[in-house]
Amino acid sequence: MMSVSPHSRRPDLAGERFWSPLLAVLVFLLLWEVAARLYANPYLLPGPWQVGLGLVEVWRSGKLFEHIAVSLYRFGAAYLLAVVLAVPLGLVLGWFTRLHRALDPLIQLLRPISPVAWFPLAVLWFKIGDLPAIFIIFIASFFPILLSTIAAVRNVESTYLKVALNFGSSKWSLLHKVVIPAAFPYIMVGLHIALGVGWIHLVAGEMLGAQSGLGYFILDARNFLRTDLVIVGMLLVGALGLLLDRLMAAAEKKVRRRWGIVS
Amino acid sequence: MMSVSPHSRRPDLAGERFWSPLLAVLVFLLLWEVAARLYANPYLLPGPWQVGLGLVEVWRSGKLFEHIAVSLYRFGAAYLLAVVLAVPLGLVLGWFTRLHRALDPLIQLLRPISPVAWFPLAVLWFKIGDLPAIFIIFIASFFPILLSTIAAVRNVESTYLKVALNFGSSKWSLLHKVVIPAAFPYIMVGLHIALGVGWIHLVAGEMLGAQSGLGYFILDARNFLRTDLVIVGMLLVGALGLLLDRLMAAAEKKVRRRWGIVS
Amino acid sequence: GRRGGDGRPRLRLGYLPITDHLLLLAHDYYDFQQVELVPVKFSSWPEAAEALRAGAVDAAFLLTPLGLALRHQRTPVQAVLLGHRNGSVLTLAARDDIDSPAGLVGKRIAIPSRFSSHYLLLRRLLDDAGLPPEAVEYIDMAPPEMVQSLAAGRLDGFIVAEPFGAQAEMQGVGRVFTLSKDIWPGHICCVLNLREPFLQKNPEAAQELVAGLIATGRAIEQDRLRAARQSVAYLGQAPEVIEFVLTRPPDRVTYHDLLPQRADFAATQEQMARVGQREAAAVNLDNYLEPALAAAAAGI
Amino acid sequence: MKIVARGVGKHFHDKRGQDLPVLQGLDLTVGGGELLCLLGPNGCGKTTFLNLLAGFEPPDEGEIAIDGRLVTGPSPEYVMIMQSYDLFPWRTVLGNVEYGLEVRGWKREKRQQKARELIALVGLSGCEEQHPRELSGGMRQRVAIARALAVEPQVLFMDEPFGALDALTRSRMQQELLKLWRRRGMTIVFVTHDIQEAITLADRVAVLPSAPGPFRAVIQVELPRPRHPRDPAALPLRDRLEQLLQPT
Amino acid sequence: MKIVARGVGKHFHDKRGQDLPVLQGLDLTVGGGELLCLLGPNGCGKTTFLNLLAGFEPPDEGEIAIDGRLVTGPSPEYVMIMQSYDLFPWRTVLGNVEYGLEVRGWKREKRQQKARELIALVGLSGCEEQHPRELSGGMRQRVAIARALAVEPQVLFMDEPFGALDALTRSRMQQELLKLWRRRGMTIVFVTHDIQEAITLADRVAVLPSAPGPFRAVIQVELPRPRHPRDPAALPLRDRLEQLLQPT
Ligand SMILES: Nc1ncnc2c1ncn2[C@@H]1O[C@H](COP(=O)(O)OP(=O)(O)OP(=O)(O)O)[C@@H](O)[C@H]1O
Ligand SMILES: Nc1ncnc2c1ncn2[C@@H]1O[C@H](COP(=O)(O)OP(=O)(O)OP(=O)(O)O)[C@@H](O)[C@H]1O
Ligand SMILES: [Mg+2]
Ligand SMILES: [Mg+2]
Repeated sequence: MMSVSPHSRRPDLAGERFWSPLLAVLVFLLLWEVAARLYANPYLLPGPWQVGLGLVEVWRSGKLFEHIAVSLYRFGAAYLLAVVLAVPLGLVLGWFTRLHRALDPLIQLLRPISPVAWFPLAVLWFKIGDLPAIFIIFIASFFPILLSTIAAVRNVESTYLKVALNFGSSKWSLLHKVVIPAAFPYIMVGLHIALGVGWIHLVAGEMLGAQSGLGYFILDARNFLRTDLVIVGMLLVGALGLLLDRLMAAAEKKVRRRWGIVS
Repeated sequence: MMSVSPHSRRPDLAGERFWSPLLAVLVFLLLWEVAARLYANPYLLPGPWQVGLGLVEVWRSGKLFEHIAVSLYRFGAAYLLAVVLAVPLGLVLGWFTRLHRALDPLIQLLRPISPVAWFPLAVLWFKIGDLPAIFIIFIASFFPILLSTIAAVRNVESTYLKVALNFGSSKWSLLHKVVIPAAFPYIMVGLHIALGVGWIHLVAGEMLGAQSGLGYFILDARNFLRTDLVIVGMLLVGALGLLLDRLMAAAEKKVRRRWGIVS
Repeated sequence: GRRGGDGRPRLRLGYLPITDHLLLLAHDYYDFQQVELVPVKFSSWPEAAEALRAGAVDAAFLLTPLGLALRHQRTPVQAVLLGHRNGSVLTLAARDDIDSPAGLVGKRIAIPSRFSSHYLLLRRLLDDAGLPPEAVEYIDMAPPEMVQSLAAGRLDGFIVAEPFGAQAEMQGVGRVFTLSKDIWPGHICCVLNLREPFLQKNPEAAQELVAGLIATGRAIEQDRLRAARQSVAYLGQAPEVIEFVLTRPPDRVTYHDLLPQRADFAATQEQMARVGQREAAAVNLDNYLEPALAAAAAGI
Repeated sequence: MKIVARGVGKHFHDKRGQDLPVLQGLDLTVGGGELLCLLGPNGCGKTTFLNLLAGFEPPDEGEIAIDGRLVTGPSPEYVMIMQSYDLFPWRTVLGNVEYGLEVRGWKREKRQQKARELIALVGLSGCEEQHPRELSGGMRQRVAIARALAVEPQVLFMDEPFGALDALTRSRMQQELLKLWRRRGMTIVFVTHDIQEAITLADRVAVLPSAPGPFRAVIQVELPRPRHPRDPAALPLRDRLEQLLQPT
Repeated sequence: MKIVARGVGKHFHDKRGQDLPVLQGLDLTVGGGELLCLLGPNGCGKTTFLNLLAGFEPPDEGEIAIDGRLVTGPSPEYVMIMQSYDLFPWRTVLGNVEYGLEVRGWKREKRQQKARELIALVGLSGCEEQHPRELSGGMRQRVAIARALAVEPQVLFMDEPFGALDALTRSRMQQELLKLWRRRGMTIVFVTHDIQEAITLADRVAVLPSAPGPFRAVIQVELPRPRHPRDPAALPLRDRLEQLLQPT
């Protein structure tokens, strides 16, 4: 329950932070193993046990860290680029309603374009390897950040703007002293969603001639029909996604606290 | 500029709603044509003119409407399913903090899994054709809606909850009379983002043995190296995405007005 | 294996829009009485293989290594017919003037995957030329992007199923370095894998399918131009491109001699083992190969 | 209903985690059907105290009982009118006033009739279909009052409820409140900064100290009702209260 | 600075698009350095009128000039203290009070010193590092006052600025306001519901009617300063104003 109703003076038990997620994960693994056994053929639906063996196999091959490092680098570069471009653009478009109205149809037209459809252009513009992957992930993260930043800015309470304008804020100071802090919690949600959406496109991005990375690893496993390794790849992607998400949440919390917004 | 500062009594000119977006699109087309001519080889980067010819070709083939109808059906089914499942789940998880804490790692683990990685399971469970496509699009839309609903609920001002509890609201009435309306604008942003993210996955979804649909059309064109037709497909996907977006925005506006929130 | 509307068993046949799978023209060329053939087009190999494994299609043309892998994974499939022989090309950028395998050293060559006939072919080419495997840089890439990458100068060459090589040639960005038939004469590539449950339940249907495909192969070879024209409905490629593949030279790809023979598969397995793919190479061919249908149809 | 607070204390924590005591050692009994006014300087903890009484927050020390039962959370029997009104922005005036009745499962027609009555009582007839953002500050405050009164609570906590009202409306609302109070026998705890208002309304006036500690005084108002704002008999009480509000 | 309003009118639109006139035909001149109090019943349009004067919204009829220049938007020369305080929740008390100076490009040290002075003036020393949500209602209101005074505006619009203050703080703030006003020669338009307060502060008192129309009266307060709340000489004025506030 949320903070308001019945009095809860319970200390924040370790159970909540640690044991209950663990339990949830274990229940999930159990259901999965049962489902896998029902299907009988471990190639059709490998269970967690078999996937574990697959992980050991990959681990032994020694290339795992290279894949992870390369993917993190590509994702990091793409995501940062998306943040650095989409947040300011979102602020501008959220702010200048008329400009937004002019550009919105174009944005909405480009936004739903699948990364697959970008492939021809990606190979045209970028050398094989890192760059097309970065481009594809960038495209995927860019639009959710842009949209939520625009929405966040447009939802800023107008009284805050009133006050700021009254004190003679310049446009610039208005933006970074009022609009950004006020919109912050919702921009954060967008960054959060984009983190997932961008990370999803790792696999697509690493289809364009990359010879390493988790996406390549998954594609390769798929080409070899090694569904267990595909799932190993998925889970690694998932686990790293989870890690990134937690880092993000920690950063968010810190800023929220400085902002005086208790979440 | 937003509504507050300098007095603007200007009537809402048709220019803003119609001409300026058109201008933006024209400028975009122009830049594209120029870029295409610079690359010279029309196989690599066909210009808008060539793409237009491609569109005419597809139109003449007579199958265009079937592709569009099939894709809209698949997308509609998947998106509605995602909304119907993710919004309630998001409300529940936003509300029951402890449950959320338990399940969050699992969600974050599953969230970044690429549709490509779901393929083996999608084929296993749903065979080929409509269902796996619906499943893939569903998965893609589900998580953004879920995440933004959770965030929206957690950001509901606690004073509203206080008031409602004070009047003896049952949990259920609290939810649908207070939490949902208060969270609504931000849930809407999530629905909006998910619309785009889901629609992007049309192409991926239609990789699994679908024999029609815009995604299939794009993949097929890609296999024929008909980049012009790929772009025709992209633009059709984009245009329909734009249309869906506008319908969504209209619905949003209507509800917002009923909610007394002027946007 | 469900029944069609007219009581004939329905057979969903997975394929890709490449010339290697042109036998699918049987749907047009042959009047099936015992089986209702439903072609299902896929856009890449793994999807077709996964669909066959999950039983979402009853049969599929798959690369030899993929069929072996499915069998290794205890998927109940059998190889009942070859899809074709030969039919791939090592295409190099038109701007290069490499004329011997030695010139390939250090080049970036794209392959569809390490688990493909094309990789095996390329490795054989290097072997035969006395070059080490790492002489070239292998780039795993989806075939549609290969032509573009070659044109944009990101690749030096690629080896993949037709018509991608032909496309590069026709666009003037690539040229034939060698046809696969010259690397490994008469090599096998795509194989028709049929699910055993279907075969057991509908032996007549399977027999007629194989007969129809063999007859179609003959018909294609008799009139390659007609086949190119008719292919549009199934492959969707421009007929000029298919015509190019089928006629320059005519034996670039062949559709006769399709009996799945042990020696061909064993040779492929041997090559797989040599490049380190031991698991699929270990499949027992006695159970996997089912040449009886093709033999019966050809009257052997 | 009788309200009993025994040894109540509350502290907040600042960002460095340090304890900030706000209330300490408060003992108070409000009799059933009594109207008690709570006075005290800004920041002395009046709102905090009401929050404890209404069950929005638990006290850190001591305990609070209403009608003999320990308060452990909010209840529709004791309704609070908050200092910041907190109307639901997505509901019209009518919708806001209806809210409490809706929650109790009243039929649409019946609850709308009742809501209209209360809207009339606070002088807002004609504004039923407006949304809060279309109202002036004083009008919003009156909507919040109507919303609370609509459910006819047994106990009413009012946090500076008339602070934004104009003089005339204020005195009319005071009279209406007294009428309702007498008719329904409610128990009311009423926070105000207006000594005059406390004297006009209260059975007793409790004064909170500026620094955490027990009530500075709880004074019986002996004047007969109806009371007049400029009644000279009230002057000594007024002076007394003014003095009690001086910092020690 | 002199404020001139000529024939000012304003209407809102309800959801059906119908015209709701709120202000009509208002003429008013506030002399440079004058302190004018604005009285009127709830919902008569006081806040709306201040919004027009401060340039937050354009009038639908008539025009407003300050210091001879037409008002076309907000300006840091005329600062408004809003009825709803509107502190920035993401800034501390110090940060909020600093804001206006920051915008003007003051150096950190200088502006913090100034901000601390004003925080002391409104009696909130020690709360510098708290965030608005940690403050009581009256404390928030005082932060808003400090924030506005910090920039030493030439014109000050105050919308019920002392409404949530306790009696003592209120009269202290009134005195401080008068001191500052005299020292700086500001022009002040001050909205209040407290007739007493209007009499204590104002050079002139303007009374808005409850239905849209011209001012019911603009009355000169002839009493010498310092004025005392219970000064019997103020009684006739008080009665007069009370009468003007009765609905017609
Ligand atoms: N969430 C909080 N965190 C920290 N301190 C708080 C919090 N809420 C209130 N306080 C502090 O508690 C004290 C009492 O606040 P409260 O709102 O109860 O005062 P009040 O008597 O209602 O004042 P007012 O007359 O201004 O409404 C104040 O000093 C305030 O700063
Ligand atoms: N955005 C709006 N849309 C429609 N009507 C509005 C809007 N804002 C204010 N009004 C109406 O305008 C009138 C004047 O409002 P205003 O806030 O100026 O009153 P006020 O004199 O400040 O009252 P108070 O003393 O309660 O603060 C009210 O009747 C109100 O309902
Ligand atoms: Mg208070
Ligand atoms: Mg007002």
